[in-house]
Amino acid sequence: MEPSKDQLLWMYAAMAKARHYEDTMARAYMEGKTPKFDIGAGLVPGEMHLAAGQEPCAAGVCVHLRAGDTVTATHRPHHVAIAKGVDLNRMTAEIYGRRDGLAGGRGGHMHLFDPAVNFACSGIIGESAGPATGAALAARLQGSDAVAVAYLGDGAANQGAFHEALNLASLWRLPVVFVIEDNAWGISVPKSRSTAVPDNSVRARGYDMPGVHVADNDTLAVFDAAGEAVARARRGEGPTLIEVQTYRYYGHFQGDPEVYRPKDEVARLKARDPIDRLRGHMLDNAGVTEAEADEALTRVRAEVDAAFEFARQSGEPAPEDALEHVFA
Amino acid sequence: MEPSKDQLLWMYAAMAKARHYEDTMARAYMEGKTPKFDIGAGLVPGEMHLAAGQEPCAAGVCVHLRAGDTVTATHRPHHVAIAKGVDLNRMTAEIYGRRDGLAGGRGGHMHLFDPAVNFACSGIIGESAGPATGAALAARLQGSDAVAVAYLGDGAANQGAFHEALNLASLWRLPVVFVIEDNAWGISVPKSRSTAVPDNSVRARGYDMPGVHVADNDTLAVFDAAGEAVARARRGEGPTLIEVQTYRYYGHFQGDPEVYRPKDEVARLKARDPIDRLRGHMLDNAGVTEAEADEALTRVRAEVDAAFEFARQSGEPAPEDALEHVFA
Amino acid sequence: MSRNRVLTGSRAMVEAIAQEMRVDPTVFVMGEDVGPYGGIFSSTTGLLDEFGEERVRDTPISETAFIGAGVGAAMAGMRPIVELMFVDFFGVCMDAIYNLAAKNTYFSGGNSKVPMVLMTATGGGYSDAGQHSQTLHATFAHLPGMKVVAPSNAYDAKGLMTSAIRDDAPVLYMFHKGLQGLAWMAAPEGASTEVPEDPYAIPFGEARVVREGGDVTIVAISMTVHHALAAAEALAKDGVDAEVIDLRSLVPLDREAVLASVRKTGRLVVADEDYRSFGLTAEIIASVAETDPGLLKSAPRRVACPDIPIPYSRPMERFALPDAEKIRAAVQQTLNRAVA
Amino acid sequence: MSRNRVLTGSRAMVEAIAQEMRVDPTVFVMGEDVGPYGGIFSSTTGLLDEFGEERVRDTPISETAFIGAGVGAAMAGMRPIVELMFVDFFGVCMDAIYNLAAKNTYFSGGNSKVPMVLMTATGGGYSDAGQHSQTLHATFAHLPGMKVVAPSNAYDAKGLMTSAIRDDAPVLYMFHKGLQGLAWMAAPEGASTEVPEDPYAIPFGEARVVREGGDVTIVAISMTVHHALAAAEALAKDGVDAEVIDLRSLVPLDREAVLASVRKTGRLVVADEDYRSFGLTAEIIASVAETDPGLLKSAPRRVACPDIPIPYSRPMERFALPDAEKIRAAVQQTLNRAVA
Ligand SMILES: Cc1ncc(C[n+]2csc(CCOP(=O)(O)OP(=O)(O)O)c2C)c(N)n1
Ligand SMILES: Cc1ncc(C[n+]2csc(CCOP(=O)(O)OP(=O)(O)O)c2C)c(N)n1
Ligand SMILES: [Mg+2]
Ligand SMILES: [Mg+2]
Repeated sequence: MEPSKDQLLWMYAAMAKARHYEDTMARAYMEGKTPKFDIGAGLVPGEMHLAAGQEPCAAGVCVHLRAGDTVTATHRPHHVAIAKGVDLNRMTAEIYGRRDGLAGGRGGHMHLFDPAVNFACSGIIGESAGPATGAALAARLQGSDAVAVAYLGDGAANQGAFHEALNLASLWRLPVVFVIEDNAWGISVPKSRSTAVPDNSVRARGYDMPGVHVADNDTLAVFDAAGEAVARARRGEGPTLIEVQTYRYYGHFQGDPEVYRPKDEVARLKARDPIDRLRGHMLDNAGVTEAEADEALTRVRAEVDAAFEFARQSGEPAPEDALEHVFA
Repeated sequence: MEPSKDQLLWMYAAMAKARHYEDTMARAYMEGKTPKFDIGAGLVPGEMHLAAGQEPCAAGVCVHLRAGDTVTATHRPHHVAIAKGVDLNRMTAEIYGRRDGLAGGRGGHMHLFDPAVNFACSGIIGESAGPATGAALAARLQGSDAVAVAYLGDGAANQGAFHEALNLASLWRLPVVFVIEDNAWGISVPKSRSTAVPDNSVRARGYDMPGVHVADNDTLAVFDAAGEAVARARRGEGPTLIEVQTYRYYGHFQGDPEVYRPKDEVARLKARDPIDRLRGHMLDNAGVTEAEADEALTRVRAEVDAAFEFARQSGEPAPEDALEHVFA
Repeated sequence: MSRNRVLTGSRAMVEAIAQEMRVDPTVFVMGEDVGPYGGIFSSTTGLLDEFGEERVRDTPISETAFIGAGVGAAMAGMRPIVELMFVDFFGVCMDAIYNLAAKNTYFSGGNSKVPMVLMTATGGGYSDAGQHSQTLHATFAHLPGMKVVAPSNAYDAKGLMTSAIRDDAPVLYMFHKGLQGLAWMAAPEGASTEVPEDPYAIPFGEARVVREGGDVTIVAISMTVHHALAAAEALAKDGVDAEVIDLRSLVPLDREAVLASVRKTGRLVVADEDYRSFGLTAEIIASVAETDPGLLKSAPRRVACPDIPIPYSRPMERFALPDAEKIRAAVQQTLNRAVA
Repeated sequence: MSRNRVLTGSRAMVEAIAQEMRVDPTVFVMGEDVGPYGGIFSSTTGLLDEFGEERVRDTPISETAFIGAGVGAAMAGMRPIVELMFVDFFGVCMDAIYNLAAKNTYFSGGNSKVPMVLMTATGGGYSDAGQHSQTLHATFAHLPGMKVVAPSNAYDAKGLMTSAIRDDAPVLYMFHKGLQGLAWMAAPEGASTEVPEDPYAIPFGEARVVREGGDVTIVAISMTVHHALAAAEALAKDGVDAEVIDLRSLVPLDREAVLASVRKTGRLVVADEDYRSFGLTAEIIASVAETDPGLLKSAPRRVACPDIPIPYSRPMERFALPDAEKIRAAVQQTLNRAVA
């Protein structure tokens, strides 16, 4: 499947936006937490898992989705939320723990919910799989052609929840796509020390569903595999498992001492940055001009900057508002 | 792998013993519970899952094991317990809820523990997988060549616990064998409505381990597959997954209305009874005489009858003994 | 048809489900053996015939997946009724219940809802041993974000199920096996009751005074309501007039009803089939004491399962589980021992 | 070396593990990121270097499998120490904990034992939100078959860990992140203490009076011990002399220590970071009331997390979690309100 010029530009913008978001967040997060890292201090509360480097998984899949399709993401959700079209201002305010946040500051970075675009995420490994399967079941029962996408890390592929959901989705031929973002690590544990097979896409056979492996963090290959999977799901032909070999540039969380990974790993990865590669492809092969690409870049960066400004301007929630919204 | 004459006779005896046990238990269980089935009445308390028909899975595997090897079985444990050499008197007393039971009546039919032969079982689907993996890990850490076998039903292969344990066992190359007893049903749900693949042995590939399918409840084929798997485990080469196509003659539990299964299914299965087939093979091909086979039969039946007698003679536990043995 | 039909607990809950399914196409049922079998404890009998396979779905033995899927479906506009066959199995799927179903509404600041009913069988008394006999009321009631109900009779079983289905919050519906009126399991006499045919909803958080009395308050729920009533009958013969309160739900918990009764009687026994420590019995006693320990004319008493796995053999199981005699004895203790 | 070394909570627990590993070859450690990383909350720092990969094992993110494997290994003669990274993750593996580890001894009539330590990080205070900040003391203490401990300081962290490893029963060892003395997370002053170098064991079920006083009893555990002590200091300035009790373990629970103190003071506040309802606070209050409600001169008070998921943003999280000021206010209430 070949992306159109519009699709290429859309993906480029989504990826550049996510990257700028993470880089901005990385700085914002450390404000007030240095020189000696103190997780309880600073402007942005809590833990912080950034996804810089993993943008192809987000953009290459979500380019095929509509607002009515469901996405469930992981503890590392920003790039996917951005590609799915989550309200960026309110998302950022949520991460800042502010009143105007998506949940008024109750959920935070690992709990971003935007029902307008059917986006949710969670801090529990593997927890995305069941709900996406259920959203797909709802679509079937409602007679719609909506699909659902569950994101999981490579580490999550060893959770029971993953296995159970794949079986259920295939058994019921549900319109769901499981996307594993294989960034080679689960915190400090390399994939080779957590997963008995080098490539999780082979596990698809155990559920009688197609399994696709995308190598080298290649946005176009993700586009292709996801396009096929989403189309198959929309046609009512059932689920697909896709594993994307991707990278994470930052530590597992901000403040991660990263004692476990080779010193030069990130530099090596950055030399093959997927956003640069996509830009090169657009300019060389798809008739996109430098000006068009730059325009996209400028636009999304401005959106991100505005979102951070929005968040900073938003007030703190009232303490006792903590008691609201336990029950619908 | 060809079983020796001794091994054949051993398997035949173990299977005949298990069969006589289940048939005796079926009658004993109903004493006092009829004409209108009342689960709370009668001599034998609680639920009752019988395994008549599934004997090849027990004998064909356990013939390769030693007392020091560990077996974890399911909610349908009697045939495996018998093949593993669990003390039959105390096991039966336990099922009768009596003072001389393995646990003095605290555990019952789904909770039979005999540390002398490293046997345990459980009422939770999939719960056998982790502990067997752990017993195998212990063997490795202790430098012994003991192995562990986890039994699971076909329904259990869709539990998260199954998936996680297979991955862990393969990753650490642990000496464990996973045996799925595929009796085509999980209570009332046929395998085709619970499992996305017809044959769970294909799932082994998702963990980089050998997967073996044994068709038609064939004791000799189980012997062969298990012999290979146990030997491989003892050599330190890691786990194996075996799925055995087997049958259950009784309902899921005693009292099961069996509304869900075809009326003639059991009759069809009984026509190919595995004990009869093994006997035929022994007499025809292995030089076993009718007298030898009958002698085995008589012996094991007497052992079973004695065990039931032992159980009936054993006293009820004192009520307040319930408070003992919560902590070791 | 007669308005005085007597239904079993199971028929009452099934009727509520069927009535809601008829009027609301978003309601559907899934779980293990809920289809042709009709639920191991008859919680779905007949639903498959009326509503078909799409809306009454047998699942694989994959509680994490299908409860998680229930949450996803609920957030996508459906009203799933999901069965966890025995509450004892919560251990394989608690994340989907307490971290997902129960918290997503809060995490979304009220913008997403999870209108899911999780129905599950509780209780012992028929020697099903330690992994199939638990009640676990407090295990769920302790954790925020889900409502928890436990009917003691058919009338409540229907009304609480109707409310559960219509509620926008996740509701854990705990039905005691021994109250289902199954052909193959003894049930106390009062478990089957008259049940109106028309749909009706019983609000959560409203306890019911099932027997009025002035001498002592017995707080109970689910099966222990029947033990409490039997105890009250026996006590009446001794000249003791016990008030029996059926809490009906654990979350929300009707502390006011308990307080009103204790204000009258000054004496309190709490009966619960769940484990004794860190459970409902402590919560009720603490709720009274923190209001005013002076309300209590004598030391309150708990009747609950001791802190041991539920034993298999009959004498030991009987020793462990609450019954009328234990409640009666506890009441006698509250009467004999005045506060120093 | 100095016998007056001050250690952090994390170094103290690691020291206990290392000392036991040196003398007992059956002890080994497994869990997520316990190897090169040394435990996300530094519960295993340095162990890999000393004991190597066979005895200090990083696991896949498969809590059901590796805790289940811990049980199997324990039954096969080992003494595994297994880490569940955050207690909040219990939902994916509770079956292996409460139905397997905790019950196998009983199911075997005492013939099998499960000498496994499950260590897990608890608590909030640094905005890790609703799936990473819980304490869940009562979730475990309610269920029979496991011992449950929660140290408040380094001295206890070492002594309780030593006991946990040597115990033949499964022990849930709950360490509060905020008491670990991590470089990157604030800890109260009293969390790091002097710790003897030699191995020592602290028996379970013995609460400690951390501050003597005659006016009111404050019962606390884990992090709330520090809040209680701070509250007691503040109260002292108001002329109120508070006694502070650190329970140290939930199972077994030292009810006697609480009763002895309340007999003296007549007033009771219980502080626990876990959810309010069906929790430790209720259990303690009920234990006193069922002994004799007349011991209480005023209504006892609970200070706990309200029944809401733990919120992310700082003002809301601060609102939810116990602190010294809330305990002080609760104590004042017990002093002002006499029993009617
Ligand atoms: C059930 C559960 N276990 C453990 C954790 C702790 N944890 C958070 S992120 C993480 C690593 C996840 O690895 P992976 O799935 O590969 O995602 P990545 O972080 O690499 O994006 C772990 C172990 C968790 N959140 N939930
Ligand atoms: C986690 C869990 N879920 C559900 C059950 C209820 N249950 C008991 S046996 C059974 C069917 C098991 O099927 P299978 O694994 O094929 O074993 P079989 O009974 O056929 O031997 C079910 C669903 C259980 N015991 N544990
Ligand atoms: Mg990863
Ligand atoms: Mg089966």
